[in-house]
Amino acid sequence: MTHTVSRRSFLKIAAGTGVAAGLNPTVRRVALEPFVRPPEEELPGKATWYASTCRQCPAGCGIIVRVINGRARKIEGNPGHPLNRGKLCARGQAGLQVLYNPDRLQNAVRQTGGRGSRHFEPLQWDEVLDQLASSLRGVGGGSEVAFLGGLMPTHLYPLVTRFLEALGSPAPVLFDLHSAMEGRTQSHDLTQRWFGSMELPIYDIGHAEVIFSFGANFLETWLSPVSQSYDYGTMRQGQSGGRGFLVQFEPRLSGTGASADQWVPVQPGTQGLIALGLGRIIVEENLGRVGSHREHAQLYRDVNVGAVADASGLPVERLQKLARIFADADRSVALPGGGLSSHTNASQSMDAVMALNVIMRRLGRVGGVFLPQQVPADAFSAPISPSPFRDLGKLVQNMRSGRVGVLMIYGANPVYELPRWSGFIDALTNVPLVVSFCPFIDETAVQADYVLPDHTYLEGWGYQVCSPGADRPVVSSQQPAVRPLYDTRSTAEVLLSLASRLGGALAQALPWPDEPTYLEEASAQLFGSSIGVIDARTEAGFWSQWRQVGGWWSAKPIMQEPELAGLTEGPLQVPSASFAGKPDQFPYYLMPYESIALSDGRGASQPWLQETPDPMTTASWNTWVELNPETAAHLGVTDNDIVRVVSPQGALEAPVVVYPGIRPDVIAIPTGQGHQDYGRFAAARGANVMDLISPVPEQEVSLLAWGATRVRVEAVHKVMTLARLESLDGEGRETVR
Amino acid sequence: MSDQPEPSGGKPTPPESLEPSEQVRGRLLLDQRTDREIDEAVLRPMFETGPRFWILVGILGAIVAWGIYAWIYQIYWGMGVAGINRPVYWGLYIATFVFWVGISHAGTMISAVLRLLKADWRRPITRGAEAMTSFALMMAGLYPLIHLGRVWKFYWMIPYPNNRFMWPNFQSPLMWDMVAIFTYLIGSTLYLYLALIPDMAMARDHTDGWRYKLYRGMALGWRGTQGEWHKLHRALSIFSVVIIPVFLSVHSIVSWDFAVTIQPRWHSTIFAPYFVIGAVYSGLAALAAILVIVRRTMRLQEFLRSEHFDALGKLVMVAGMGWIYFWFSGFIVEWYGNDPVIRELIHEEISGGLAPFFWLQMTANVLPVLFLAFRRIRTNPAFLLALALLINVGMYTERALIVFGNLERNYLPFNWGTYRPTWVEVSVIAMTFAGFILLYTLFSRIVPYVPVWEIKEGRLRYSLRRIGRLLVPTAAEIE
Amino acid sequence: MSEAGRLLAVFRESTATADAIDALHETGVQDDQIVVMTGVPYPERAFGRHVEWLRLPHIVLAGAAGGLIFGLFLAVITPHLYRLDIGGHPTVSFAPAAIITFVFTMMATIISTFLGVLWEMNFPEFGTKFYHRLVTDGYLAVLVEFEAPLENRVRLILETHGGEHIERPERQTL
Amino acid sequence: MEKAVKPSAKTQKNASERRWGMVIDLDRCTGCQACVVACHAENNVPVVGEREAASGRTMHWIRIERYWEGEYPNVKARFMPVLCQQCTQAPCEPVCPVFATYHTAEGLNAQIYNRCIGTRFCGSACPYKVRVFNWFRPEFPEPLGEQLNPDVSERSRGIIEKCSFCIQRLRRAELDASASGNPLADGAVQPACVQSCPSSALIFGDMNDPESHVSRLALSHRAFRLLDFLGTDPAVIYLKGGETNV
Amino acid sequence: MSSTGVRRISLGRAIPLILVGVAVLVTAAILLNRRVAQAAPDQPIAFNHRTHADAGIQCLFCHPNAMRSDVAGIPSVQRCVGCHQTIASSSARIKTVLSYWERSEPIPWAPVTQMADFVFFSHQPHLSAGVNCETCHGVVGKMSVVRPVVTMDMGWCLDCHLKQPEPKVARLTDCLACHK
Repeated sequence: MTHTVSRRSFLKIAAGTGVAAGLNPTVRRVALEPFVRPPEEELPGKATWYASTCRQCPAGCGIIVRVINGRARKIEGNPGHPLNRGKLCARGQAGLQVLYNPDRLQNAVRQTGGRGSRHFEPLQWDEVLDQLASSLRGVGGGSEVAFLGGLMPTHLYPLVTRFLEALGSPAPVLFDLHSAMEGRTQSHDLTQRWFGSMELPIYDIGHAEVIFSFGANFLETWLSPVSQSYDYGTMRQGQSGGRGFLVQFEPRLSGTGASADQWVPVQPGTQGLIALGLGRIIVEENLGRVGSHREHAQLYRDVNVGAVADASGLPVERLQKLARIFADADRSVALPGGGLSSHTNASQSMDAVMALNVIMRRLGRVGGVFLPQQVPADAFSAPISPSPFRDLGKLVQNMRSGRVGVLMIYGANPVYELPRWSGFIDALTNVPLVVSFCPFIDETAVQADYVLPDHTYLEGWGYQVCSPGADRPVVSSQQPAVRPLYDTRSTAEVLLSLASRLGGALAQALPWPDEPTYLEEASAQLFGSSIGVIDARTEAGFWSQWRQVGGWWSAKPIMQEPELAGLTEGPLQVPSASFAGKPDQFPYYLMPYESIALSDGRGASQPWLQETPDPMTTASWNTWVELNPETAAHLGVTDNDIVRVVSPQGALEAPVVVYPGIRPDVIAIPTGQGHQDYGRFAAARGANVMDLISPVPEQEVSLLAWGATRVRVEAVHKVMTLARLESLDGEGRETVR
Repeated sequence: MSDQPEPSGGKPTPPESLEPSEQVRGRLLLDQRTDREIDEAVLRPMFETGPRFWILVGILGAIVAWGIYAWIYQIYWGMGVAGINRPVYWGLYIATFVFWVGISHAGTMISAVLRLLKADWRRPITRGAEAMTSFALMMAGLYPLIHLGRVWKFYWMIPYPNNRFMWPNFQSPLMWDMVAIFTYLIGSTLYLYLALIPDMAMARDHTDGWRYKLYRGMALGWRGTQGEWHKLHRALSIFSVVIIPVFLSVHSIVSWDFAVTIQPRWHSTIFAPYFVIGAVYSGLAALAAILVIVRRTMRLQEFLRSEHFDALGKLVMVAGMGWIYFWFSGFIVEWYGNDPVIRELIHEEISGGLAPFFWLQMTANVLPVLFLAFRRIRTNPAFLLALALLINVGMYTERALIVFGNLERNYLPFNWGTYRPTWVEVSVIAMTFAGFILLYTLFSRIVPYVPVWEIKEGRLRYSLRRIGRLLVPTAAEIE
Repeated sequence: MSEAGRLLAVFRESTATADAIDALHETGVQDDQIVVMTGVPYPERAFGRHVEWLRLPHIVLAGAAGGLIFGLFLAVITPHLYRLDIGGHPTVSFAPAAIITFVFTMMATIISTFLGVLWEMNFPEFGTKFYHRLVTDGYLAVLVEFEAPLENRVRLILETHGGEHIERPERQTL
Repeated sequence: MEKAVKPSAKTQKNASERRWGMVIDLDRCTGCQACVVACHAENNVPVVGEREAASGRTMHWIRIERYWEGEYPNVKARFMPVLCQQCTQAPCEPVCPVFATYHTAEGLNAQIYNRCIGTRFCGSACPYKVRVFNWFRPEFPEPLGEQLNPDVSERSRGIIEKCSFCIQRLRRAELDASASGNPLADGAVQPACVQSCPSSALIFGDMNDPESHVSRLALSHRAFRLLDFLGTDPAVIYLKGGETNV
Repeated sequence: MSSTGVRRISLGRAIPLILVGVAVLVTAAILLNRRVAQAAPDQPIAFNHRTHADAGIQCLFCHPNAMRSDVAGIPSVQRCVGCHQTIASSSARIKTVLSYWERSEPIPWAPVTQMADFVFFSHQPHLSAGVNCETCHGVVGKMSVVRPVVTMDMGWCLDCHLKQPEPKVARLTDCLACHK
């Protein structure tokens, strides 16, 4: 209890701090309007709630943070927020452990003793910025500044682009594993191809009667899981028209598949084909109550159901049944999920799936497909799409050729997330100056010269344009719930002060004195918008409500009906996906999947998420290899036996989880573990599945086909007890209940 | 007879060739020996402690010390250093606790019950039995403390007026447990001591130095006046009546620790008698083993004779039969009822992970009963020792299986578990075994192991009467 | 009886002892002036003496009653002192109360028996007392107390009945 | 605390008559573990680390049990969140020697942490195995200690703990309600798990109020209670999955 | 053994007496161990409550949160400076206070009364129930150095809770009323 007492006495002091510090300007920003109560002196011992935005994934859920005596104690969903409607996922809850993580960087550091030496010496911000400024002055002519971003907040993106433009450098390259695995880029391209818009489509899961999900784990990590889960709940029990029906097409039974009414274990890479087949059947037999399908006939001109059946391993009858299920429903929708993006035929597969929505005339219909309404202000208009993979390749080439003078890395961890063959690490050696903005020492920061730790999102400013949005345009505002714990500085501030240091075009491009001013200006663009929930008489009032309510959104639901732009004529076809590795050497398909707790590895630093059991395997704290019982028996291994998984690219060892819900020819490995750095909870734990991923056959395909690798599995005759919540004891286990 | 070390011990001579008087005198110690000789025969081994004795004491002491270290280690770091987990919240600690309480049951069984029944063969072995009871209970009494998560809060279980206004929950079997065991410990110890007073006086009159001081203190000034004898007798007979219900209740209550829960296979009405009979079984066996060893090490062959082992063996056999009967009647009901969880539990025992323990338990508890049916085996110390130890191994395994074996399965298969004891548990348990032996050894060197006055009383009560060619003993009704 | 005389004789055999005691009675020595010490429990009637009446049973009963009351207090009263509902059980229910009362009754009975008998025997009583070590070796010691003039007759009686080491008893520290 | 209330017979009655209960709609539950982390955050539940977790010593107050049905390819997985069922006839309560666990007037199965002496008897008696034990000192490497909720005490080693229906929230809500004078509205107070559940599979409320959401859902034909045959009379009611709600 | 042997005062007879004695002692000890006040903690500035109280300042002026919050709270530096910018600003102590203010640093006051971590306590209901500060904190206005006057143990809390009107007692004596 002594620990506790000390904590409490500290709080008393902290309480004093809050008030005493109420003078100096930097903190004025932190003397915040509470979420519920009118602005007044914060009561020691009474909780105050601050509205902000979750940054654990790009969805941008609204959160409220419970603050007592200047310390954040709990994160909850913002009940007023139209996206997550008061709900929050596991990762969102764990945000506190990003803020209070014991392994956070406490100030700006320079890596003395060379990259990878892990010798960091603290620096004063001024000297860092000066040094950085001087090296930026050197940029130009032959060399350029490159900016690699991951999950980049929408408020930061414009600053960065302006910054780079002013420096005459190419636009930032956005890559992070999470976006890659949920197929964000492909989804953007998809809407581009079909509806000529860069927005992400909104699938009205909540009101759908039948949902065909092609590799879309929309209850776990895909796009906006919380709002989708909320709608799922409505779809199940909330509808007057009875209970919705969900069919999941994927080689491995995901958590979403577990919630589905039917799981169709498809051959990897054939989901698109199946979609084609279903479409063909629907058109051919003119199923459904949507009138004639004649106009769509040409879409499926050269589709042969029999061939589809052979390729996908689904009998024609099954296909016909499914087609009926889909077509006979009044409100059916097909989701082109992230699973599709893992294969070389991603775009075509997604087209095929979207085509199902088109032929069933589900565009802009309740329980169908929508496009989000634009936020009526250009600051918030253009959604950010992660760059195609080839841009990353180009960046790597530039780095290797020495064109990149300064590389800035924000919100991405390429060293960990990119497969070896991408050559990112060796290319780094040719970059004179590498700067990371990571609040932690992650694998990339270890390869950087400077680490300028950003605030964690509970200490920082910002906003996020939710994309895919809810049933209405949403901008979710982010404000500090607590004063920064350490001497960190937000990347935006860094860019701004760099700009003022360098002066000239840059200073004009980024004129704002500090980040909040920038945001205040941006938000002001929405002031006076007729459709918004906020009605304020003054801009100041708007600004404060913007933070109290947690952002801006329209009072009533507004969504666009997508209009078909192209692709409606001309036959669809899905080439068969190609895989790296010869089937005779590498008999199994490798299926990496995104861990619901650790997502692409960002969660690994948070003990709560580490201890959270995986919903399907109930395993935690490590990496595992999922094998179909048949496969396991064939390999002579069982639960907790360690196996060696070998791909043309590399190998890893991990314990087996015998998993009934996976095709015998597929093995699945979750992402998120296998960090070398990134703090005590993440480092030296499990293995990184990305080490196995092979280069996609066609290099020009604009995606990382993370599911296009074949592997072989060898027993190594070692055993480890994988930490599983579920008990493995007793033969009678399944029968007893 | 003292020149012939083992008068008629291991190898009984066939009755027809037997010279009646000798045989009978021998059994009833009626042979012509002065009381002094008897005194000395009893006292001598107490004084002669060779190096081997001290080596033994040293080893036992070391084990105890290590065990205490392990216990402190556990208190400091938390129960986690033991192998228990969820759902197996109770492990070997509780099992050993039950085992020790079981062992303690032989003492009163022998002294009280047989005293009431006036079974005269009991006389030489009562004290050994009672001492065993007390020491076993002391060891058992440690376990409620050892397995406590916050042992420093133990006093919250003691009913006393306090400023929290809180009293313990007397509906909790653990409270019944605590008071019952405490009662039994007090009872058996006082009982032991009361019967000890005259012999302390005897020892007092034969010794000097620190022993004299000790015995003088413990004799409380006993002179052996008739009034003293009279009162002592009365007190002892009251004791032996009172302590029997206590000794029955104690193990029933221990069994209810388990039976009152709704854990499958624990929630059983037969547990109380099943535990009691098991306790008597293991206790008597333990007593037999101890007697064999003591008889050998302390050269008490002339007091602890084959006929004692014969009688004891019979008792053990009967108890064993009882145990088998109760185990079976419990088992058949559970097996027939075919409740899924119980089915799984039984399957787990008979052919699952616990099978080795289960079969060890069955063989170790059933086989001895068969062997003990033969007088030759009963009366052969070596055999008897082996069987007795086997029985106790069996009974210990049985306790263990009942405690953690059943906890490993429950109604929600998701939460089944397995249990592996750690070095801490093993050390602490070893501590109690070593501690028991240590206490017992020291006791046997300080206190006359054979209750001399009872033997003398026996000699007083008995005379020989000739019936035809036979000399038969006749008991005089002197009380 | 300030000028009282005392003699202690040691006998080998019980019958002789009995005779001697009878003879002493005839000479007018009160029964309570004779103490017989033995290393073996002889019934008092063996020497034709009246059996002492014991308070022990009453003490035991009293103890038992006390234990019963204490047990009842714990099992029936204390739950009401801070009433807490547990698992839908009544505050006081028969079975647990029965167990607690029973155990405490037993505990009290046992303790009171022990204390009672000590009290009856007036134990522990250290210090010096008339005693003879031969008692332990199976002899029967008879300690007689009498008015001084009777001394010779008493001595005679003891001798005639085969008493040995007849002498004025010396106190021994016990 | 109630002393503070402006005397109002109404709140008194409500308080005594209230019976907190939870409904878990298995058809909505997606097994996403949001409730688990929410509970950790709200109740200062310690994290035990890989080694302890591997030996069955995780301390989740609410866990999501996953049961397989059938064989590949017709295999189904069912999720079932299990937390303390707050039994009316709780088997864990009478066995505690020191009254560390008992039943409140509002039907909560209360656990008083610092009264617990760690006999683990309740753990053995609980058929749902929802009681967890502090095997070691909980560790919160600084500044992780800052995340702890001051309304919930930090448990030391050797203590049993379990779901409390977020008693600190209920208490707080009642205090505020009574301070402001108007009674608690249905759904106004929720445990952390219920509050976070993205698919609204968990619903919390007063079972004795026939109008409350929970008591209306409890009437559903899909309703069942876990291990009902044991007669523990839980306050947690499950709604069977895979069926339409009528 | 009527008349022989020496009659000496014997333990046997003493035992009941001893038992009674022990019982008495135990209860006495239990009753006595309550209500032991602790010493005053060292404060960074020798703050004198009496002078402030004599100046007619109410408790709630500096500890206003007691009415609204769980904790009465230690007044902010602002609160001190509010008056002391003008009043007695010359004295050495006040100077130290002001120096904290200039450094905009909190004054590390040592809390005098600490509730144990396992206790849920809120000032607000107690005050609105009409309990006044002195009941628990003693007559602070008469202390120049504040020290805790009662050991706040469970018995002490219950004493008061049990005295409340009948309908409330049940809830006030519920463990969860105070334990968290």
